[in-house]
Amino acid sequence: MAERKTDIGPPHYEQFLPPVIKKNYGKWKYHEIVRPGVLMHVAESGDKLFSVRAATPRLASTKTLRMFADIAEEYCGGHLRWTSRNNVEFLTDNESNVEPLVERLNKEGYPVGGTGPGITNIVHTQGWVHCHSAASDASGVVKSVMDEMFPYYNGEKKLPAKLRIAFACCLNMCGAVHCSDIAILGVHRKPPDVKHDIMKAQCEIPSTVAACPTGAIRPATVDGKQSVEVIEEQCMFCANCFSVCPAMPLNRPDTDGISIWVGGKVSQARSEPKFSKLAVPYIPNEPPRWPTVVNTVKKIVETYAANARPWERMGEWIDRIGWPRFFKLTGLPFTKYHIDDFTHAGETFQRSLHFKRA
Amino acid sequence: MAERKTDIGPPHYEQFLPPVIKKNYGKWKYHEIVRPGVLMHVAESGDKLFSVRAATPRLASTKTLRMFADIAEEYCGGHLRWTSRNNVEFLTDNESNVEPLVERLNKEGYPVGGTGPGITNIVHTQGWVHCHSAASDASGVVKSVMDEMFPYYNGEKKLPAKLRIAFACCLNMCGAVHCSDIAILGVHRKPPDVKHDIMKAQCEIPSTVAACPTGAIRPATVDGKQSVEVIEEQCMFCANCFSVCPAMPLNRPDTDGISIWVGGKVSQARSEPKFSKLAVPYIPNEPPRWPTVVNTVKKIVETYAANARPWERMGEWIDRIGWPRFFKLTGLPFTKYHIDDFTHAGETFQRSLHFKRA
Amino acid sequence: MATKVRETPMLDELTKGPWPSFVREIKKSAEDGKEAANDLLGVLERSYHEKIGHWKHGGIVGVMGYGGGVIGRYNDLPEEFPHVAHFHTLRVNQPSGWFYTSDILRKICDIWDKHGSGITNFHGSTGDMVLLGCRTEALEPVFAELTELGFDLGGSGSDMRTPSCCCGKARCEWACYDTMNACYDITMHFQDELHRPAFPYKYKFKFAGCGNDCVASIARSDCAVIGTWKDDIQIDQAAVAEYAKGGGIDIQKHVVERCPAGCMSFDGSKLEINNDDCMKCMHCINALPKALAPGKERGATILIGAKAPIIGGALLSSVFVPFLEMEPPYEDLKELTEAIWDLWGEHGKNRERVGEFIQRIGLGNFLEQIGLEPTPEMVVHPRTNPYIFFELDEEE
Amino acid sequence: MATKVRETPMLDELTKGPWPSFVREIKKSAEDGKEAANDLLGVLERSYHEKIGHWKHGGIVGVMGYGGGVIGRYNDLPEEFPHVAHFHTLRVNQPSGWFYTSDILRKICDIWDKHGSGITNFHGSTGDMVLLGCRTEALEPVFAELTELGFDLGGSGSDMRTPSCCCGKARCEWACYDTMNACYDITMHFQDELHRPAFPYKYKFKFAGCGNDCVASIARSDCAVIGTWKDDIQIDQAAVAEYAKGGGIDIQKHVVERCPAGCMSFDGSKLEINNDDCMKCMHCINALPKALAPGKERGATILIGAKAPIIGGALLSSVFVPFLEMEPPYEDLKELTEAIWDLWGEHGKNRERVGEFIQRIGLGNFLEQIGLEPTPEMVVHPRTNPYIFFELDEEE
Ligand code: SRM
Ligand code: SRM
Ligand code: SRM
Ligand code: SRM
Ligand code: SF4
Ligand code: SF4
Ligand code: SF4
Ligand code: SF4
Ligand code: SF4
Ligand code: SF4
Ligand code: SF4
Ligand code: SF4
Repeated sequence: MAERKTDIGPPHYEQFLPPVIKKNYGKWKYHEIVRPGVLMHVAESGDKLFSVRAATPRLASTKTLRMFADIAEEYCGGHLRWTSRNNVEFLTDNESNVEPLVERLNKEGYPVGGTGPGITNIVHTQGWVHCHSAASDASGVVKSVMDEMFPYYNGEKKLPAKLRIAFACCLNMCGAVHCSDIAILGVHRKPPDVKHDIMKAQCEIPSTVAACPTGAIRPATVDGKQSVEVIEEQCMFCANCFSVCPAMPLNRPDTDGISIWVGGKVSQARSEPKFSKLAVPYIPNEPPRWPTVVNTVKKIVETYAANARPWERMGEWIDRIGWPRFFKLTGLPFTKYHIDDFTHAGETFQRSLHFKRA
Repeated sequence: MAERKTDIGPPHYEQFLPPVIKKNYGKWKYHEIVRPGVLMHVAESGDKLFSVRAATPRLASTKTLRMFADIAEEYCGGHLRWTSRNNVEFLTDNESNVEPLVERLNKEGYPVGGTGPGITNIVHTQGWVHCHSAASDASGVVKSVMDEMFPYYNGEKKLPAKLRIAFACCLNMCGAVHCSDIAILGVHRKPPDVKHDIMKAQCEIPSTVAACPTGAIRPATVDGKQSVEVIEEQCMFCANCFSVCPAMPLNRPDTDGISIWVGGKVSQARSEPKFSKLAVPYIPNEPPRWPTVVNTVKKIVETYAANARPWERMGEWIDRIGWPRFFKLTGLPFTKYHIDDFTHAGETFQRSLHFKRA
Repeated sequence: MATKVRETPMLDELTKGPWPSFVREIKKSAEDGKEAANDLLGVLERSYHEKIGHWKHGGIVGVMGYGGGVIGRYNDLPEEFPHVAHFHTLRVNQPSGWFYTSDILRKICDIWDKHGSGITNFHGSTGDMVLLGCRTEALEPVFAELTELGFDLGGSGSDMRTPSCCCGKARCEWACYDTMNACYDITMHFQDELHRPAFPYKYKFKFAGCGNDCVASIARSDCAVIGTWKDDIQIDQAAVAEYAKGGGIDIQKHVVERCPAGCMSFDGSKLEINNDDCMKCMHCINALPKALAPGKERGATILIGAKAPIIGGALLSSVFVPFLEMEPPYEDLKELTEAIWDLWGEHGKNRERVGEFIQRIGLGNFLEQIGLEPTPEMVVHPRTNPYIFFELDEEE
Repeated sequence: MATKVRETPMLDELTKGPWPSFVREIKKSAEDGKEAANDLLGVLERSYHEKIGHWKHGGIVGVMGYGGGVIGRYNDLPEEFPHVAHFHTLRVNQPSGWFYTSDILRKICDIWDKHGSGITNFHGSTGDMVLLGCRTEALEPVFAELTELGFDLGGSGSDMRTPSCCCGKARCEWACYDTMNACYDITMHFQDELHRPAFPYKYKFKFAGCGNDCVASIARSDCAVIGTWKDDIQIDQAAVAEYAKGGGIDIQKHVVERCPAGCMSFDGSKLEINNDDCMKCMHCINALPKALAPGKERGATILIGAKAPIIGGALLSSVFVPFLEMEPPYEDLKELTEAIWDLWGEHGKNRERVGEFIQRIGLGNFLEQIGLEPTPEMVVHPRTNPYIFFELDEEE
């Protein structure tokens, strides 16, 4: 096995950088968004780099990747990259290539956009395409929402600031939705259906018991088999037990669905990073186009667009107007589910008179 | 027992109100602080009420109370009240009585002051005068601090805003010091000294065990007696066990002492009510005049006086400049004790880059 | 007058300086012939030398038929200081707003001089008039004479504690409801709960006429009733202009820019407020008392749950009723209170304050059980964690 | 090419509309003759009808000598959809900043077309290039060909996860350190920790060049390295004037008044910043990119502990080192990392993220044990509760 290579790590990035970047590495002076989806970075040397950003569904066939390779070769000396939100960017120092590149990408169905104050690609997860834990599909919801939000992607419509949407199909939150302007999150609503038959063989009982944040699981002997039981009133459907033990599935067609969260951000810009907060506890799964989710997101985005000030992220806007008014303006109902009841719940109670009129 | 009166409640307040108050009850228009310690309230009717506020040590002998009664009679038709911070106020509608009243009170050693932006009386507790739980004396510390702070009481020196000092002699915090601009708090630093002999007779073991916030107490049999033991590493000296069980005293001459907390407030004015935060974890008891406590308070007050803006309470000032600079300006050391490690500790970690230079 | 007042060299240090001295007070009573006061000086001087108190954990003493109002206290050096061997305090329910007359004050002194140490606290931290130090035998006579005079005991133990209030409408132009009346009414209405501990733990009421909260209610009472208003702040623009001319205050800098809601503007003469955004913090009104006043539709916000740190950490009260009209006989407040007491009384653990109880069972559940609708005013923000206890409809 | 692509009426609804369609992507691969892609369409269409997924809890599969990098996945309808009976993903460590060339991209496609489903994720949420769906037998050949090409697997399980970074100095004028280099260096240095799970749980690194945090590091990485500066913001006043004239932005309203520190002032032409108060939030620089730039003494703030909600609730990372120079070979960061791993590795519970571990043992204790001095920058404010675990000196 002398020839088996291991632990070589990723290739060094330098070999993939276009010459204009190698030359001006660390010496960029400023940038402009020359048109929606097109960034121009200007170096101290005066050199210019154009980045043309195009949408992808993240899930890409090799055919598409090969097509991107062709396009990069045609316009960019073979240089392209992906962004942290799964857009693809074509990189060229040749300004005259920008126009045809944009046209080509739009024509191929990977439209250009996603820069500046608007909505860029949705960070998301596997859903029914690959994960065992999913309470909803991921890609289908994302596609449905982005079709509706499209004018905010391609620059047709503007927003007061960047608006980041994220999707995760279960509470594990692989899409790390917890700090998004709008988070769409798959939720289960029934306790695990314990498979006593396979429990002993497939799971460690102590670690299954330990996995439960609320202590809802206890060891039990069922029909003579060593297994566990779930105290249903103590279960809040997090699926952490299922993560460690396949014998505790939570997925259920009729009660799984989607929750919507708003007002998170990660940048340090102006206000501190914020968690997203619950806006809608539950919407049923409505494949293939999830109309209620789409319309709810739309309603929230439009309310924000109409009311926020320039540079004000969703969470900053809500902080300014207050949650009573957010619920009033969006028409979303406030319920007991909105009130935190986990460990630090008390820290979210309004312990002052500092609330504004709805 | 027909004549034994019970449940009659307090006397109705109306019988104690001066005529000018009865007449203008609920119809006051505005007020002015006509001189330090003297409030003038003007009613819609044009009537004026003068309140002359004087210091008391709260602990009052009947002799003093009788003297106050005499003074009230002399200048105020017999009308006086106490404030929520244990000052006494003499109430008159006769402006010409104000001057002599002030003189008289100052002469008797109950100086006039405590209004407006400055330091008023210290809210405090029993200490060695009456309580079994005290880690320090109360009245002695209060007296020592107020002697030093006196110019801020009688108006000689001004502060940017009101500055409330409170003292409590143990973590029960009967002075409710937890929301004070400066809180002085008695602390124990050794675990309870379990009196196994009297345990069984004087305490309920289960409720003693349950009293411990950190679960440091467990039932144990010691020398054949049913008692409890304390896991010392888990004890943070709160004395809650002692509150429910006399067999667990914590008081110790050499290790008891005082901690200092800053930046709390209760009013809604401008910023929300705030808890006080730890400034100095421990200062030994130094009777009779507690010089280190006094000097530390003085240093904090003077730093605040020199740096805060008008209307800015201690906590608002610190919020503006940041804790790194507070520690730098006051020269107080920041230690691991300052970092919370109780239930909601994580909520106090700096989860952003939003900190200012020291 | 006969006994020699003890020598207290250490304590004497505390008779120096401008602030009135508690040592002087105790000495006054000792000089007045109060042996208990004299022994107290002795104990205290000793504590000052030894850096430790000499009081024992309280015993159960009280007056007949009452479960609270007296704190039992014994000294651990009874041979040396026999006159403070018993040294109990009585908590006497103060009049609303701590108003007295010379006459009534003297009568109280008469009682205390006759039976007690001559030492008092005006007042205790909860608000009671505290009569500090007497023997067990003195309790009943003191009580009898006090009730004769029209006074009654306050609370202690796991009962409703003595409510207290700011002076409110008696003197303050900002009182948004009648704090003194509400305090009196609630106290009278709940006499049984005040005198006979039957709760899981103590329950305190405090009444503040406005957000300045001059009785620290939000920090120190299980139920804080804080005055507020619903409509717009009243502005007298002429008086604003007066302030602007006067130069005593920089309206732009010290009022407009300090408004936490950022909802004010000032053009040099006219002050404008966007009242939709106002958070009723009182700052602008505090700063310009002659020009601004709370609105005309007044009432209070009801907040529940404050407490000192023991056991789960200190809490401030939190909003339960964003706006309540506070008119006598305060039926809504009484009903709310009873609903809270019923639930907490049944399910609260021993020594669990209502604020801790609410956190344990969840505010949402608590509201449901006492029949209050959840509203967004009750939270700073909705939950951030996705751990929702969904309750499914039957058919689901 | 021979097989007929399945009919998927429900999924076909998702080929409509302007946004690129993942269904189109799967179909492209199916049309390309990938049986797995075709079966995936079938499974998914069924899920869309039934509203439930058809994937089983993962099994342990992988490549020899590695403990991570592959997520095992089996279908629960293997008879019906045999080509996705096994459907494992490989996580391939992406190049820093996700830069590729056409050439390398095609070679990756060649490998995946040969052995896998032809379906990928560019990229996974952690940053990896994800090759989505292959049989167990394919894993070793894919791995061999990838390493031949110069690629290696990323992390999964309880190991260091694949670090990622923003494009930083490659393109961005605001990068305060070389994110791509740091990401590469750390990845290479900790290859063993990346490939062989030996921690209590996963540990993620993310490198962002400035506070804009374009890789969401503060929310999504156990160790977030966020660029910042120590000295003053660089101002080009001529460019400020240019902006003021241009009228594209109202500097007073949108810059000065939005500064969270309130430390800027603008007189219509000159912009002043009180840098002592500046909180490095980046807003003013974002708003006026031609006029302002981070200072010259650059480095990073190191924050520890972010994670998703399971189990104790989501966390953001918190400040550990307020300012660290980030020069290769990044010795300080490596030492800090090893100290953290040692302590957490020894005392962390199974499936306890480092952020939860720190909360459990206390940040003060944690710092003490890894040898870092506590500083006030690490907290929003000092503790409010008086529950201090005092440690007395011997003599006390
Ligand atoms: C390409 C990318 C980094 C990469 O290495 O991949 C990137 C690139 C830039 N970001 Fe970003 N950001 C990128 C993800 C992010 C993220 C991460 C995320 O969304 O998950 C954030 C944090 C978002 C959040 O707070 O929730 C992010 C928050 C920012 C901000 C702060 C915005 C704010 O006001 O909060 C700026 C500054 C600005 O836009 O004013 C910024 C600014 C920029 C600039 C202008 C930086 C520069 O000078 O080159 C770049 C173009 C911005 C644009 O597209 O409008 N970038 N940027 C990422 C593009 C994602 C995409 O495809 O759309
Ligand atoms: C007499 C008293 C109420 C009573 O019924 O006893 C009272 C009376 C007044 N308070 Fe107060 N406050 C009284 C305790 C309090 C307390 C409670 C406490 O300190 O424990 C507070 C909350 C303090 C805190 O936040 O920690 C309090 C916070 C205020 C404020 C808000 C100050 C701020 O900027 O935060 C104002 C408004 C102001 O001063 O601008 C205020 C204003 C007033 C006014 C001006 C109200 C009025 O128009 O009559 C009164 C005279 C103020 C002065 O002395 O400067 N009063 N005031 C209390 C006097 C205590 C004393 O002897 O010094
Ligand atoms: C007398 C007084 C202090 C004073 O000098 O003013 C006092 C004295 C005692 N308090 Fe208190 N508390 C007094 C107001 C308070 C306050 C302040 C307030 O009411 O605004 C608090 C904080 C607010 C709160 O309720 O949380 C307070 C929080 C406590 C606690 C902690 C309760 C908690 O839930 O955290 C205890 C411990 C207990 O109840 O076992 C306590 C227990 C005690 C005991 C009974 C000690 C004990 O465990 O037996 C003290 C008797 C001392 C003595 O020997 O006289 N005392 N106590 C105050 C009552 C006088 C009055 O009726 O007016
Ligand atoms: C593939 C990916 C989602 C995606 O579509 O992009 C993913 C997929 C899975 N994640 Fe994840 N996680 C992925 C990024 C994340 C992220 C985001 C990030 O890294 O920025 C998070 C949130 C951040 C964090 O680490 O806290 C995340 C938080 C989790 C968790 C919860 C961990 C926690 O401490 O709360 C689990 C549960 C677990 O570890 O048992 C989890 C578990 C899983 C498992 C392995 C499910 C399981 O329990 O076996 C998923 C396999 C799905 C599948 O069938 O392919 N995944 N996971 C992401 C990895 C791709 C890559 O390597 O680039
Ligand atoms: S969020 Fe949940 S369901 Fe979705 S990929 Fe992650 S673990 Fe799987
Ligand atoms: S789903 Fe979560 S809360 Fe419910 S039993 Fe499983 S681990 Fe516990
Ligand atoms: S604070 Fe503690 S020591 Fe002081 S009076 Fe209250 S219970 Fe007693
Ligand atoms: S002092 Fe507090 S922490 Fe220590 S044993 Fe007693 S109750 Fe527990
Ligand atoms: S709380 Fe308000 S109403 Fe009551 S005295 Fe203070 S300022 Fe006046
Ligand atoms: S009361 Fe407070 S929030 Fe309302 S306008 Fe005045 S200063 Fe602003
Ligand atoms: S994080 Fe900062 S340095 Fe990195 S790309 Fe974003 S703006 Fe540029
Ligand atoms: S970086 Fe942020 S805090 Fe600093 S001056 Fe600019 S806007 Fe203000």
